[in-house]
Amino acid sequence: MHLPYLSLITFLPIVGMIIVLALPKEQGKTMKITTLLITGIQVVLAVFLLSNYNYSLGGIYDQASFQFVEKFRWIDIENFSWIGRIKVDYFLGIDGISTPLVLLTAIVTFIATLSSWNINKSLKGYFALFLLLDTGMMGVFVSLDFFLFYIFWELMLLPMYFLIGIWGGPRREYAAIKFFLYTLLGSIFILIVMIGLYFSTTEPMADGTKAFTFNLLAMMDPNNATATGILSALNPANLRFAAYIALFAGFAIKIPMFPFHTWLPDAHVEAPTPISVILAGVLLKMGTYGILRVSFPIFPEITKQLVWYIALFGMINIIYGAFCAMAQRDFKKLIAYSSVSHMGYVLLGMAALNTMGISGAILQMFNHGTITAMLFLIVGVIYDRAHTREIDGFGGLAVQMPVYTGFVTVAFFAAIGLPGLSGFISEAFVFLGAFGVRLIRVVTIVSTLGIVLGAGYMLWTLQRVYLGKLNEKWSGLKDLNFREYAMFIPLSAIVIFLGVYPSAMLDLMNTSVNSMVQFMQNIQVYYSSINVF
Amino acid sequence: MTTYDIIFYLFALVTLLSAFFVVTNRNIVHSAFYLLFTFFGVAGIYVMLGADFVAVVQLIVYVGGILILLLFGVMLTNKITNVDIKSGTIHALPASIVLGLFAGALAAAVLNTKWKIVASPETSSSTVSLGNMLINEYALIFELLGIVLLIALIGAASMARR
Amino acid sequence: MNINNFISDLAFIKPELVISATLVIIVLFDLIFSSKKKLLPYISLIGIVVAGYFVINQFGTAVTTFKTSLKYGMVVVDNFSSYFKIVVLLASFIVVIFSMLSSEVNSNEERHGEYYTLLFGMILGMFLMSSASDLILIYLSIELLSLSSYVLAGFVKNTIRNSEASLKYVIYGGVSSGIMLFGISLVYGLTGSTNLYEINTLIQVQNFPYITFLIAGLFILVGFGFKISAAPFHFWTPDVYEGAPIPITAYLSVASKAAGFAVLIRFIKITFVGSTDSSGYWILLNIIDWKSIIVLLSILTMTLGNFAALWQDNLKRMLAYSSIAHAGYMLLGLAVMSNAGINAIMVYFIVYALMNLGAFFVVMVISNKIGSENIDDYRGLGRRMPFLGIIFAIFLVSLVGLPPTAGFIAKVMLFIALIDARMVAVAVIALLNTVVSLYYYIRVLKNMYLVDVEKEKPIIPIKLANGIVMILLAAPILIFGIYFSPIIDFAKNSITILGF
Amino acid sequence: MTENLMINIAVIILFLPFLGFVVTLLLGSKIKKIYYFENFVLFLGLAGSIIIAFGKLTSFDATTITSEFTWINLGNTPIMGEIKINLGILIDNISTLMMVVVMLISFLVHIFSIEYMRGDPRYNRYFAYLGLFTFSMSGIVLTHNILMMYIFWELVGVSSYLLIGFWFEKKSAADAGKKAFIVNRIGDIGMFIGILILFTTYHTFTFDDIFQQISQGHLPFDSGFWLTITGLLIFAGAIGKSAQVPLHVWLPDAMEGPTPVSALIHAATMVAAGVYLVVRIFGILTADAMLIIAVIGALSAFIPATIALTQNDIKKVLAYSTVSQLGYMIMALGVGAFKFAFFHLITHAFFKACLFLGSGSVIHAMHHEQDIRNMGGLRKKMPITYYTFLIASVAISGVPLTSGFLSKDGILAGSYAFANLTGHYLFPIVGFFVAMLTAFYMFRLIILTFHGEPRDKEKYEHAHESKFTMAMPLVVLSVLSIFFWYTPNPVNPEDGWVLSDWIKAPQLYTPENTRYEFMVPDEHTNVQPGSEEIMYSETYVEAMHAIHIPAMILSLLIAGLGILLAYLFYQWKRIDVGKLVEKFKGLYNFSFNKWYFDEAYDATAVNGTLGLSRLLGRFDLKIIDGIVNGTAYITKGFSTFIGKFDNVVVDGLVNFMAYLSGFIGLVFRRFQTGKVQTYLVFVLVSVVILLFIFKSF
Amino acid sequence: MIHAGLTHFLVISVALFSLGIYGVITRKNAVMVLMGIELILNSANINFIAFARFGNFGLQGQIIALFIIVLAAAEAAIALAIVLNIYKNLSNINVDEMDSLKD
Repeated sequence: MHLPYLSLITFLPIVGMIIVLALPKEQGKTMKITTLLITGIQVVLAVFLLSNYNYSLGGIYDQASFQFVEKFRWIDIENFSWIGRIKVDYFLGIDGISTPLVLLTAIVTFIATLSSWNINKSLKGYFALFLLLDTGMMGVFVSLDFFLFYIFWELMLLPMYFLIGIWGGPRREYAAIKFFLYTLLGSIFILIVMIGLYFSTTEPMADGTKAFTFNLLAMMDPNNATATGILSALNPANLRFAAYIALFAGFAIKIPMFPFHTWLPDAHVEAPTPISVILAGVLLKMGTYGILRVSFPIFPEITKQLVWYIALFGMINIIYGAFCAMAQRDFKKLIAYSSVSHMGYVLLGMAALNTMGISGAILQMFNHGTITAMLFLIVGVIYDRAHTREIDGFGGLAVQMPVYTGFVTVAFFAAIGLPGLSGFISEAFVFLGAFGVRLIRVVTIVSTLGIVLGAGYMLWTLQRVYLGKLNEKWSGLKDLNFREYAMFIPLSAIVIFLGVYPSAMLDLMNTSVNSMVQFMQNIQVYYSSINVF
Repeated sequence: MTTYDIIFYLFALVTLLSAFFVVTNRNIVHSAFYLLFTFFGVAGIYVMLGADFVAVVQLIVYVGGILILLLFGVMLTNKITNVDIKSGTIHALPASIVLGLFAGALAAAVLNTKWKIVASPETSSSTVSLGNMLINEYALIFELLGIVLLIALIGAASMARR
Repeated sequence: MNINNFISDLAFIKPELVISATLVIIVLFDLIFSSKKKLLPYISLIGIVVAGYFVINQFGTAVTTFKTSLKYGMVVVDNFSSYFKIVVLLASFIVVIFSMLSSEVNSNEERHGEYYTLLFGMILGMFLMSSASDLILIYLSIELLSLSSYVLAGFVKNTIRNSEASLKYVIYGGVSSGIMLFGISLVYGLTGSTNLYEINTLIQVQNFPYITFLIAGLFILVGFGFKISAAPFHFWTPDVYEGAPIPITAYLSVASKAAGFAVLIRFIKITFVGSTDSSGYWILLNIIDWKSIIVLLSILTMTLGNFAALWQDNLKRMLAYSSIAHAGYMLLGLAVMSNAGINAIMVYFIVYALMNLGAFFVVMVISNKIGSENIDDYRGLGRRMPFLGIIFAIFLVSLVGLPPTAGFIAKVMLFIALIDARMVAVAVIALLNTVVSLYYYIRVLKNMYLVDVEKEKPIIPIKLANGIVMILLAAPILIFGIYFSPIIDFAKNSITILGF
Repeated sequence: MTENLMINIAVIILFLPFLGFVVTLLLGSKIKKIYYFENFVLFLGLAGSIIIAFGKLTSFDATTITSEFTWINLGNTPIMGEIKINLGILIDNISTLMMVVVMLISFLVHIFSIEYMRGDPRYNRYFAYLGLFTFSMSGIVLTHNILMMYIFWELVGVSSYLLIGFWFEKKSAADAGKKAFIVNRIGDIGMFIGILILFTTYHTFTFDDIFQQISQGHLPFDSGFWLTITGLLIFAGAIGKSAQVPLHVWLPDAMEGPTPVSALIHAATMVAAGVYLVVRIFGILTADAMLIIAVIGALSAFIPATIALTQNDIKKVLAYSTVSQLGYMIMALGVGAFKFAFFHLITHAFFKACLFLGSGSVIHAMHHEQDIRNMGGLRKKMPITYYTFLIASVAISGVPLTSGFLSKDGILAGSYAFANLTGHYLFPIVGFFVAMLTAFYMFRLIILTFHGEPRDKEKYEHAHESKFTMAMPLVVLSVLSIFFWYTPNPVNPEDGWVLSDWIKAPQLYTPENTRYEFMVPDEHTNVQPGSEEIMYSETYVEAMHAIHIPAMILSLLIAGLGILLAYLFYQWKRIDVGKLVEKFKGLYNFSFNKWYFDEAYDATAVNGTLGLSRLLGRFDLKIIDGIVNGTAYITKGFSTFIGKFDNVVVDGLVNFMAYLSGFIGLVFRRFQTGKVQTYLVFVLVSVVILLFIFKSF
Repeated sequence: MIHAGLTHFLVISVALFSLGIYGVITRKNAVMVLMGIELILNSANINFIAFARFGNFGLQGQIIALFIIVLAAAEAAIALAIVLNIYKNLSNINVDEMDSLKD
């Protein structure tokens, strides 16, 4: 029996939160250091998990091949005669799909903590909420019980609302409530489907009886479907299609997928830098992660039917986001829309449903997490100094801040998928995977426009802000300080390392992705055999 | 038409007419007096239904108690010298329309229902049986009414005292 | 039945007897020791605890007593009624503590005797409501509850809004109970009985004229709807809640609603349900389509409550609408017409009692401090009262129904029941309503935290007692949010309704 | 020399410039003289590449040396089967020759830049970028698979972006860098889709594996048509990188970069990468693809040549000339003159680099004056520059005894032979005409710059011959423009070692029915299994032989005519240029304004894109974010209380929902009048309504 | 004319009920509103007694009527106390003017 590493990594921030809350108000510095320590330990734990990770185990649908599993009965109410037995498991585990994201969360949170150093308003509240948010994010990626997953999923909303709403920009109230309402709307759809699935899945108990379950893995196994469950394929009048749409919409809002994306620019623009970093770096991934972890394996037959639409929305995201980004005058809004565009690649890759596509999608999640974190930090650095984000107000900053501009160049080129940096390989994999599927080939070809559009808006921005003649107004700006180095160097290192040696990440997820693809294929055969299509 | 009927229609007429004036007369004091006739009429109807004890209680409680209370209310809330105590009405028209519908539906339903009618022997005075029931089957309610009255007493006193 | 039976039957209503006795003790104590009014709340608390002891002792019995015929009585003692009595007592206990801390109540110290007497009058009414199985007793207990609450709503009698609230309440309540009584009389006319069990047996064997029965049913529903403030019978709620003293508002919103639900559930379950199938679904007798009526009412109620709450600037009023909305959610549990649905309502009530009382308590503490319930005056309060702000946030989040608070569990249980019954569309409407509700709850937090105030004002200290009460209310919300087996278990075991 | 050793050296020389880049970049701000390290590294690179070339050409003449490692291994995947992505190095004659050219020119440019860039605030950074560029270019040359080609392809794009925009303080420079990168990317999309098709079909990126499968008849989507499309898509990458029409617009703008950079990137190496790419995939081009390639090449040869006639910026003239020459090469590939195309690539690299460096020398001397109308008479001041420039110009004009004559003549002959066999006479006509134009504008340039009287006296006074570090590369390059490096026979290159031994035409892998007839071996062809010779039909070989002499004479005449015209116009002034310009004002303007390409692009593509993005941005704000904002406005007209609304309302779909919710809330509020009797009316009405709803069960 | 039967009594009660509600809704004066409520209660009482009489349900109807009379008295007492309180505060008992609590 190993230590409960996953619980540790998930609930460590809660401990930190309690410490922060217990500290007296004046001890701002201590709070910062506490948070930094906690998130630092998280990174160490994540690396530890990574180093003890067994690359040959697949996970996905098979509990035996999940790793660091912690499972025990959390809620168990027996003899609930009319429903049977209500039980919820505390079930954590990671596989190749979640491990990269756990790592990402740890890293991005750590970096965000560093970038929180400039916050000086009600530190106590800030760091307490920050750490709570951390727990929520980590929890989503490690939980394998739908109920638990949902609790963590919702747990993030409130801290996020306050973090945007209290420490944000001028229109923060509006942005915060918009974020909150939008994402809550998304999650209620998830809730409904969750309950529907609960009633459609039974799991054999130790005593031989069968009980309804929230276990995600059990839901994936069609043998566990009940005969009359509302979302059971065996029930001729099932609502699986509608449920899939609802579930997908719930996750799509988080991604955010066109046309549910309008919360994102507002939230990003108003959020303080570290929160933007987390929002873009981690939160957006939850949507796509949810689709991969929940929608796809539980509804493989409907996924198959809707692949074209998923890819289409991916394409719209890529191109629409890029166009919108190009039209922005606000630096941060531009980056926000670039996230919309980049998340489109993830959707496209997932729609491919083959190894390369899904690997590319997961890799793109990770890479986008690091790259976009850098981009928001870049905006943050400039905003800290100049207190404006109007792109046209800048110019020639490269002369004034050469090192900073160096990192900017790395981040920007990574964002437009330059080979040698991490963004390239994930985009390439997405395209290679998606192009291999006949159905979505045309969509893929149109999507490649994103490559050039991305280069367009990124380089245009680079030029307007950093190149050209230095605006005299900014001749007093200082280059990066030590703390900012500490934020940029690790991220750049990851970006470059994964650009050169993507196998580090791909090997990690490969077995899982393969088993997922295999699983989806097998199960589609199963579903077609019971003639539900 | 029997005497029974004549008396019935008489009481019915008194009840309904006076009730009509209660709710329409602009003078509050007049209304209160019309209410007296209504209560009388209702008591008469009780008698016609063989509920003599209830009729008596009706007279004692309603006329002797409630009506007096209401008159007190009228007097206390108006200057006593003011002979012409008027009270207006509001939204009479919408109320009439709604009530027309309401009462119409109610009356139609009530009239079209086949009620359970069993020919029953004329009962003699029911007072004794009522008393028995009060301390047997309905003892609980009887006791509770005591508490209700206590509450009403305390509540009213609490509200009304200076 | 004779008087001896009556005395033996009294053994089954020990809690009610305790309440009545406490009531009398309070009256007498107030008369005799008029200078020691400070002790009244403690007497009340003792009475509540003792009554609670007897209620818990009763757990497990299932009898019908105070028989009016050979088989059935007016009072039913079963786990279901005990459960609601516990909810009522819980709320009463908290409200008594509220009252001790409320400046509104304390401003009328010379009338504390009446205050607590009437409070016990309400408790007694609610106890009988949860146990009543006879229409006459139902009517009587509702009246008992109402009469006490009319006065309490206007307790601070020299303020205009208190008086207005109580006047509106009494007129509205009088008419509603009058209509209900008329309905009862029609039922009596149709069946010749006022006992719910007997009526049920009659419905099973005879055909009754549908329209008349429907009218009677709807008339009776007016009375129940008035008590649980379900739309479209809710109109009194915002006005009275806003006008009444905060402890009373809180009490009305929780306890009186609980009792109303108890009696409504029992009325429908005993009277109109023929049998319960193996998965806990009720098979309605073919007389009135209660299911559709309740679904309609619940959707209307929650939608109205939530949407109207969007515009409220007065916190009490907002919470009034919110309580209407919650009544709508709970009605959904009834609309499912299954044991699971009732279970959900019961879980919901415990949670609702905690969170709603908590929210009102916070509003009261703030109102004591700053003398306002207006949302605009809450600006920056989060920084001035940091502890209170956090606690308030917990209550509000729980009212929205977000994890990890108990409010979420309550909602989940409700939706579990709904979806098991294939009422997906209704569930979606309810969930969309939840999203709407977020807006106005969060608006409070927005004003407390997000809005910048021009000038930082000093921190307002909170009394220790207030702090303890808040923690005691908030802690279970978080604990049950994470580990909710106990409440569900408790509700599950309490669901036995004597009868079919 | 063993294969392993060669591979090792190749890897080392590939990464040496990268090492130089990293070291110079990181230490640039600390150590002033770090650029020497970069130069030293380049010297090693040059030496290494010569060693490899020597070893390859002497010891392993006919074999191809490859070495690969698995970069990404996805193992045996469920749907796609075995997926392994290998990266590796390919050493054949072509790549070794190319390596030498790249390293040599890069080294010379480094040397040249030491003086040219002295005093620049980002001096070390400049060398670092040069190192990055050299690394990327070497990668393109040495790769054995198309994915790695694409990777380095993009890296070349970035390093050129950095170098073109090196003086980013100048807006035009920053613009030019951006333009270069984006225009290149447009081409790259095509290439990328081509790669997608190849990978989807063959599940590998390695050239050799792909070629083998094609030769076994396994075609993309099982059709020759798609093979054509694939070839053309990949060629699209070359269109971008080699600045072919219609994506040539970036190259003239790229002259904003430092002149040595222009010499390195825009003359010799980066733009040659496109041609190199086509050379690499030549074996899978079908006849249709080749025809289109030839057409694009011809257009690219012709249009810029006409533009170059009227340009006054010394570097722009050279830039258009570059495009034109690259068009030549592409056209040559399109008509099947593979060997001459690659040969021209090499010779052109040397003399064009020489020309650019020469112009750099002039510009340096004239204190960054680039307008030839302000020059003149520099011959006396800068003799070394003049003579090297002259030699290079003669070479580019195709005068005998120069390398340019050898390669160009071959191309013209090839196109002529092609025309004879297929009837496409346009290609030789364009070829000869462009040859004349080339000679004309090159001599126009020389005459205006170096001959005559100085037109800007002041600058002329300050002009001086460049220092040794700048002059030496000029000399080296000009010497390399003379024939004897390539062949002992100044009139027939085929006799030389370059064409007869070093450059081997690749095997064709395309199905025979998709080839030109003359590229299908017939019974006369000497078929040798395993031979690398292109298996042309005998007719083609005969045609080539027949055409050789006439073509040579014709090209000689034509070049002479061009030079003569230039002298008539500008040296002896027998023909008044001004009058001619007046007479053909339309044509002149057309040429002077570069056929209005930029304007057309601005008007269509750039503005279209920006406009579309603005439109979408607005769409996002107005429409998506407020589908019902509009509805809300209508609602406003109806209800009096919506004004209250308006304060709360902003935009957005969410906001619309807020609108709607608020509206519903307001409707509900209306019932809450505060009058208890009204409430009772509502209750009664509700009861009646409920009654009517449920009146039948 | 037929013998006065159940329906006759029911008609009276329905009429009385409607008049009572009419009174409650339309009268401004709070005391008048209370009078309306009394009418409603009376109408229910008539129902109970009439049903018991004609349906032969025994004396239960009369008992209920008795209870209701007592409750009516209690309610009237409390309601009047509240009205008096209002009068003390506002010197006015017009129900339609009591609308300070509203949305």
